[in-house]
Amino acid sequence: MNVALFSQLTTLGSSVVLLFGIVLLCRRSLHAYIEAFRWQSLVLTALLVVVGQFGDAPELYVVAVVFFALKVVFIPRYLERLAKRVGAEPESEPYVNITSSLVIAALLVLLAYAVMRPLVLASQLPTRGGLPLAMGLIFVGLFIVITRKKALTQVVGFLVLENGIALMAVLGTFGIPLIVELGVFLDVMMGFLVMQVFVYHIHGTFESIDVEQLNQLRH
Amino acid sequence: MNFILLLFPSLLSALLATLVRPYRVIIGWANAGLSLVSLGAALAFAVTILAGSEAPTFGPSELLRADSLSALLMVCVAAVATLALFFSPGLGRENQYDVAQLRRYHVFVNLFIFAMLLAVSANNVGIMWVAVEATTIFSAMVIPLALTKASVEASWKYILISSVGITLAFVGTVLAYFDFVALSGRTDNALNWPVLLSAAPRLHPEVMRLAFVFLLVGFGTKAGIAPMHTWLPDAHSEAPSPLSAMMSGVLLAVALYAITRWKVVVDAALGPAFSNQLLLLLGLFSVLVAAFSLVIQRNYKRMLAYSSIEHTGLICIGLGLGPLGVFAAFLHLVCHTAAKSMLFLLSGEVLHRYRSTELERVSGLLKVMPWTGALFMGGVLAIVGLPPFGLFISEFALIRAGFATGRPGLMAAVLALLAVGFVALLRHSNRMLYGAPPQGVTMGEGSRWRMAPLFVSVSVLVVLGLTLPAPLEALLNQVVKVVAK
Amino acid sequence: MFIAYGLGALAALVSARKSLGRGLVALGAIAGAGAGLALGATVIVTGVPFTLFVPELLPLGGGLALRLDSLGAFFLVVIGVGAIPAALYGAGYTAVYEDGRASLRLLGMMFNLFLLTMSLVTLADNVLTFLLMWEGMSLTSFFLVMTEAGEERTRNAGLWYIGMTHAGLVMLLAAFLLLTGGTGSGAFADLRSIAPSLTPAVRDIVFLLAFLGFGSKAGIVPLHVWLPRAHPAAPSHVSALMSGVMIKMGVYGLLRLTLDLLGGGPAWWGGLVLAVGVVSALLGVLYALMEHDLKRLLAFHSVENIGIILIGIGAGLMFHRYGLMPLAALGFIGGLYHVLNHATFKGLLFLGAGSVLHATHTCNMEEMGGLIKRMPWTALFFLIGAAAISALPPLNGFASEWLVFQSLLGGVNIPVPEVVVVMPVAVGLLALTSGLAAACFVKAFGITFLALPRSSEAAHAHESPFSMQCGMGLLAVACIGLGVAPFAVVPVLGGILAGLGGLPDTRAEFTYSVFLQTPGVFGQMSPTLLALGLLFLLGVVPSVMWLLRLNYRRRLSDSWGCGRVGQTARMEYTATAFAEPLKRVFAEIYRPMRELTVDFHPGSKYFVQSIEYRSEITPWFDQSLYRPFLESATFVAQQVRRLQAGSLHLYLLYIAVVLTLLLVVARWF
Amino acid sequence: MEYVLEVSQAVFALALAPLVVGFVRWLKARMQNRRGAPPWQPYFELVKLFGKEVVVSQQASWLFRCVPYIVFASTLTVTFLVPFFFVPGPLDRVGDLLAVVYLLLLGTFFLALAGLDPGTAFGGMGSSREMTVAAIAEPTIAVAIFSLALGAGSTNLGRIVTQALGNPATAISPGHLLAFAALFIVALAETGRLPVDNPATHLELTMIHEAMILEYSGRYLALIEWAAALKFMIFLALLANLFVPWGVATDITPVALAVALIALLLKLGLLSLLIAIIETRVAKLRLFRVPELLGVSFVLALLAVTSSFLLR
Repeated sequence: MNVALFSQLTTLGSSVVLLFGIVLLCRRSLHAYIEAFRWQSLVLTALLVVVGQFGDAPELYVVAVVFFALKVVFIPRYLERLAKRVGAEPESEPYVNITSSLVIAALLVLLAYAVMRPLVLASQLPTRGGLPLAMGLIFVGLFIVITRKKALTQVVGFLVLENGIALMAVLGTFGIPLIVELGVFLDVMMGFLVMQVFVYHIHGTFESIDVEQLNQLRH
Repeated sequence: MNFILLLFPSLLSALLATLVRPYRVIIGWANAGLSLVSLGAALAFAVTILAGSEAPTFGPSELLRADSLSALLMVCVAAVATLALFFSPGLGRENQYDVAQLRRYHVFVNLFIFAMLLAVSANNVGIMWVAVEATTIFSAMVIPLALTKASVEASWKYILISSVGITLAFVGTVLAYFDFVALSGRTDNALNWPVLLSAAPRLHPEVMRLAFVFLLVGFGTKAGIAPMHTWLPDAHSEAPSPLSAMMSGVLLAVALYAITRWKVVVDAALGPAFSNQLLLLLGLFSVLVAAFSLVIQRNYKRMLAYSSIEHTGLICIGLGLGPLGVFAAFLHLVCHTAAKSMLFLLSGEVLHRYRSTELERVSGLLKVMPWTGALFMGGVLAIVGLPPFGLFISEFALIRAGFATGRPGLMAAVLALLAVGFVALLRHSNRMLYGAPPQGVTMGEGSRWRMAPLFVSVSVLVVLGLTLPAPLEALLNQVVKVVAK
Repeated sequence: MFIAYGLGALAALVSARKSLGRGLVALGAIAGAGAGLALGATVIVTGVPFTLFVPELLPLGGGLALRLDSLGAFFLVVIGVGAIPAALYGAGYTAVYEDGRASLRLLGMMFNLFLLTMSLVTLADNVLTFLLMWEGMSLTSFFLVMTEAGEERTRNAGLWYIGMTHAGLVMLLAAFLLLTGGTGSGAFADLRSIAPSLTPAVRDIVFLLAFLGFGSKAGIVPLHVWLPRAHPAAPSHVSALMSGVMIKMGVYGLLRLTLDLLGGGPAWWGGLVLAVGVVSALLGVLYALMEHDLKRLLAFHSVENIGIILIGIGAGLMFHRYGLMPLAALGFIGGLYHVLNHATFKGLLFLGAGSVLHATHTCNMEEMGGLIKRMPWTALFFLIGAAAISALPPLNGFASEWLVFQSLLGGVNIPVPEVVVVMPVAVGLLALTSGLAAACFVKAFGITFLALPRSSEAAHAHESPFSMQCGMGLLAVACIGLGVAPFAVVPVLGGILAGLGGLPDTRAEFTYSVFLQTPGVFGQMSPTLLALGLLFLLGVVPSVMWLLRLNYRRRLSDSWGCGRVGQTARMEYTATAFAEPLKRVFAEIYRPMRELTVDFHPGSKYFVQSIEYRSEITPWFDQSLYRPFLESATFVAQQVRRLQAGSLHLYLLYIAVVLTLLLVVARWF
Repeated sequence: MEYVLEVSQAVFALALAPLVVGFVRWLKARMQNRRGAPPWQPYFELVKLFGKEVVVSQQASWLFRCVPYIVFASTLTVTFLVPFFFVPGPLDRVGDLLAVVYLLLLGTFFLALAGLDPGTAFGGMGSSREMTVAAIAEPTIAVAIFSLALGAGSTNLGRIVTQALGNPATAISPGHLLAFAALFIVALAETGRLPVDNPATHLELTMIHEAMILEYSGRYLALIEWAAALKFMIFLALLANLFVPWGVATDITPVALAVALIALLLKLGLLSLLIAIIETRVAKLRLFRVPELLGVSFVLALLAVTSSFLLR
């Protein structure tokens, strides 16, 4: 089996995944967010399959299936419905405007590279090239959650963050033990459900999903 | 078997609450009764540990494991859960919730308890993470029982901040696992704590450093370590009092438990210096933030929440002070659990009577509800560290550990900050307890016997303040053996 | 002792009938105090320490270790002396709370627990036991202060008190833990053995912390701010105990730690104690002079007397440093003797003030007057107390101040001149203090008890019940007894000090002779004979006059008012007016705020329509020491509050920032 | 024998006291070119007062009636402790200078109370002023004599005198001179003399001592006046014997005693002359200037004791 090709593929795939994360940054409409997220998840699924194939980790197929069902099919569709329900008003100007967001994202990726240096050195895996990108994606997801003002966009940012972790897990360790993985999926789903419940609540009580107005509790 | 007895009851009660609709009072009582079972199981674990037997494990690839540390936490969690369930709304006494809300409350509170118990009994650190994450989800469902702007805001902040934080903790887990795999291939029980621990000395130090940072920040968010504590006052002030009692009393403890677990592994990898430094730093910062946030405070539930942050900081400092400190820290944890859960339950009574969480709306508590007032006063005296309550002893031990490990400067700072918090807390509670009750507040105790369970907490505190029962001491010593070799 | 106190506390809780409960409380307290007295006395006489060790309790501190050596025994005796009359008095006094203003149960229970913990402080033999009892004492007394918590003033006072005392505890904790020097054991015996091996710097820090910590309890200037707040707020028999006995625990702690555990130190320790003592004494009496609230006045006098005690102890420490052991013993004896005396007369005065308050429902002297006719016994007892605290022979205040003076004069024997200079200044200021104290108590007694009543309450005052009179009477007798028979006390005190910090047995110096004398017979005096002489002459003069058949007719008439008849209370001198000259003399220290508003007749400025004069004195350390501190704390608090600004994004940003910072640290440092 | 002497000293002082007062008055009168009353006039006044009935304010309490005896007794007690013409008396050990100072304070204390007792404005005024003066004056006495005590190595007056007799050189040490000045000023203040108080005034607003005893009459007044005279006598004796002890008898021989007696009378006479001169020369100070004067004397005393601390 061709290791070089394997590492090529994984690096390519992870950079594409990160790319979608950054694409997210420069979009406004909620719809675009969800689309980008769906595509990202799709690529990630593919990556799972690849790794499962090359790195002879059969249980990754199972993971891939669940992942696909959850993050490519279920969650995006649900998000769309949610967006319709609460009225998908476009993301108002975020705390950091798009151009500087991109700059910051770049810096974050650099930081990720710097931070992940020892891991890359420590491992002999063919997939190690993608690890910094995964960390970068985690940082970007965090950045989105921090800077975006709509509850829904924050949810998306959070999901991107989780994708980043999934990416790191699959690249670094060819997937964590299956039972843990399943538990994680359970959490992700429940967490997502709870969050969308609260998006309803916010919309119900504040007549908007703008998080800025959640500033009554102080000190 | 014992594990089933520990975990199953809460699941069962959640199931009951789900199936029986609309909510009936009997369910509440059944849940409370069932929680006693898991308390018994937890105590049984403590006994087996003290008997000196090997830490029992359970499930495929030793999914669950109960060593001394777990046993200690199990007992705390189960005890507080029982107490909280006995004080839950919907146990006959009049309350402001409708049946649907009560049903939701009982479903998710029990799931919450289950998640906490699972977190402390999980052997696999991945499962531990999953459980901790689950606690966020379940508790977040209970906070806005009555949909108000404040409660929605609080719970949204809570769920988002905690989820983000916990996710970071997962990054840390993955990093550690990555290093383990890079070292000794992929095994199914790789994430089991003992396995990790045995492999730890050969792990890459620099990787473990990164991992620990992620884990500390992540679980620290859950534990309410400043500056990741921001969700805590909001959530505690808005949640139903039994829930705040559990969150402040044991949820923070569970998060600290997770940190401790990882600390042991990391220390095995790169020596205790690194983690101790970080813990001392963040702990001191937490104490500082909490102490000064107490000075100007208008809301008594937030006041209690900040004091929880203060004590979390103290426990972190203790964890960072070597064996003596660890002993003190866990003693402190036990005492704080007892005191704070009691205080939050009482604050629920106060809120129910005064219909306000504002400090200046509450006065003359000792006149209005003599027993509640007296207990509240006892609790406050306990958490500010006055004798004859346990926290006086544990704080003394903690400070002594600091001096013994040659950190007088740090300890001086801690003492000064504690004094600030002391005066602030007493000032506020003075205003609550004494003075003339406001108009329109019905005088007289509600039902006196409901307070009975709380006298258990008080007596525990007093006993711990005057002596240290041999079993507890033995357990704590074993914990020290586990945590700081 | 413990059982008695415990039963007393229990009785307070369960007592069905209130009067019965009060009786039981007093009984428990008296029994306990009596037992303590007996225990202390036996230890002092036999010299065999009483020890009790309970390893089960407080295992973390090395068990509950109790050991009563002669020093502790002395203070235990002081507690007994103060407690028995106070409890007796309290039995009657607490009747006023039967109207439900305060919970008699809490009061009674805390009263007994307070006495118990305070007694245990003198017995504690390891750090944790000591601190536990110390804090227990503070807490129970806090509840006693908060008895009348209905009033804002009281709550404020309670908060000041607990705040100050807790700050003190923090320092003590630090001091003791520094002293343990890393080793876990907190047993006093171990500390004794460790202390010499510590570096001088550590020893100095320990001493300073301990001095501040114990000083905050003893009420040294400027840590005394809680006294004038807490004492008026507390019930009178409690203030009698707190002021007469509890603040002495600070002195006990200071002696225990400095002399016993640390075994003395460099000269500046003594010098510092001496200087602080002098300042406290002078400022205490000066502010007392300006007080017109009887109990606040007495509280300030406690500051003064603590100062006098510290002068003696400070001198003792200095002599100790220079190896002048007999003189050192003299200084300490003076201090300890004054401890005992102050316990008696200050207790007596507070009880008297309590009776006045009980009768007139006010502590404001400007509304009193003429009480000597309505409550003769209280007046007599108060007069004795006033004379004693003014150090008038042959009462006990004189005996102890004489010893302190003598020890200061012994300062000439110190070889180092620049150290010696301290002594004469101390002598002068101490003399000044006692003079001012006399003036102050002429005011206190004269305005309160003499002349015409200034208010209807005072006019209809009534003598206090028998139990209260008994309480005062006991203390009055004690004042006289301790005054005329110092020759019986001084050698005992010498025996108590023998062996502490290498002090020799001074029984040779201080013998049981009628004449008090100082080492090297620097001064000699016999209060006994003085008292006899005074009595003799008091008898002789009238009898001679009677023998000479002098005219002994007496006519009652109105006081002379420049020919104006019909005297009213408006014509009397007020307390303010009485203190005015001294206020002018010491205006530099008081810096009084005066404002005189005169509005004239619109027609001509020779016709004054109204004159309004206000004058206030706010102690300088209140605004120059405490206010800035509190303000800065509040300022920091406001800054910290900004953290919780309410914005979710900000909160998430915190997490990100901390994460990045720690990552950078972990990666590159 | 000593005891007899001791008692005779006291009786002598008691008997002589009014004469000294009268003598000063007489000297003053002469200096002011008046004939003035004969020196023994005070005796007549005492006799007259003892003969009169007493008028007691009906606002006064029992304290008012006890005070004269207390004052007289305490002052008389002091006379037993002060060396007049013979040292060291056997009663010397009973009380040292602190005892003396505080016994005098005892008298002042009760006199001030008595001033407040009738509830008149004058009485209160007098007491307030008297206590103000005493509060600063008494410590000055103590401190001033301490400086001598340090030199003599004892605080007992008799012993001080003996020591001074032993080595007369000490009498002119700076400490002694300062102390003498201080004690002299205080003596003027304590005994109600000009420039502090005017014993001859009858304008209440300027009175200190007189205002305080305004309510007294008959035998009470007599006792108080006599006690005041005795106090004056005591201060003169202290000034005379502590600073210039020459002539004081140390052994019991008729010659020595005679010499001592004459020396004492001489010294008293000189001091009276000095006081008379001062009283005719200076005017009375404003009340609030008085503390400044006393402050000066206090500082002088402080300097005195400091110097003798250091120069010892």
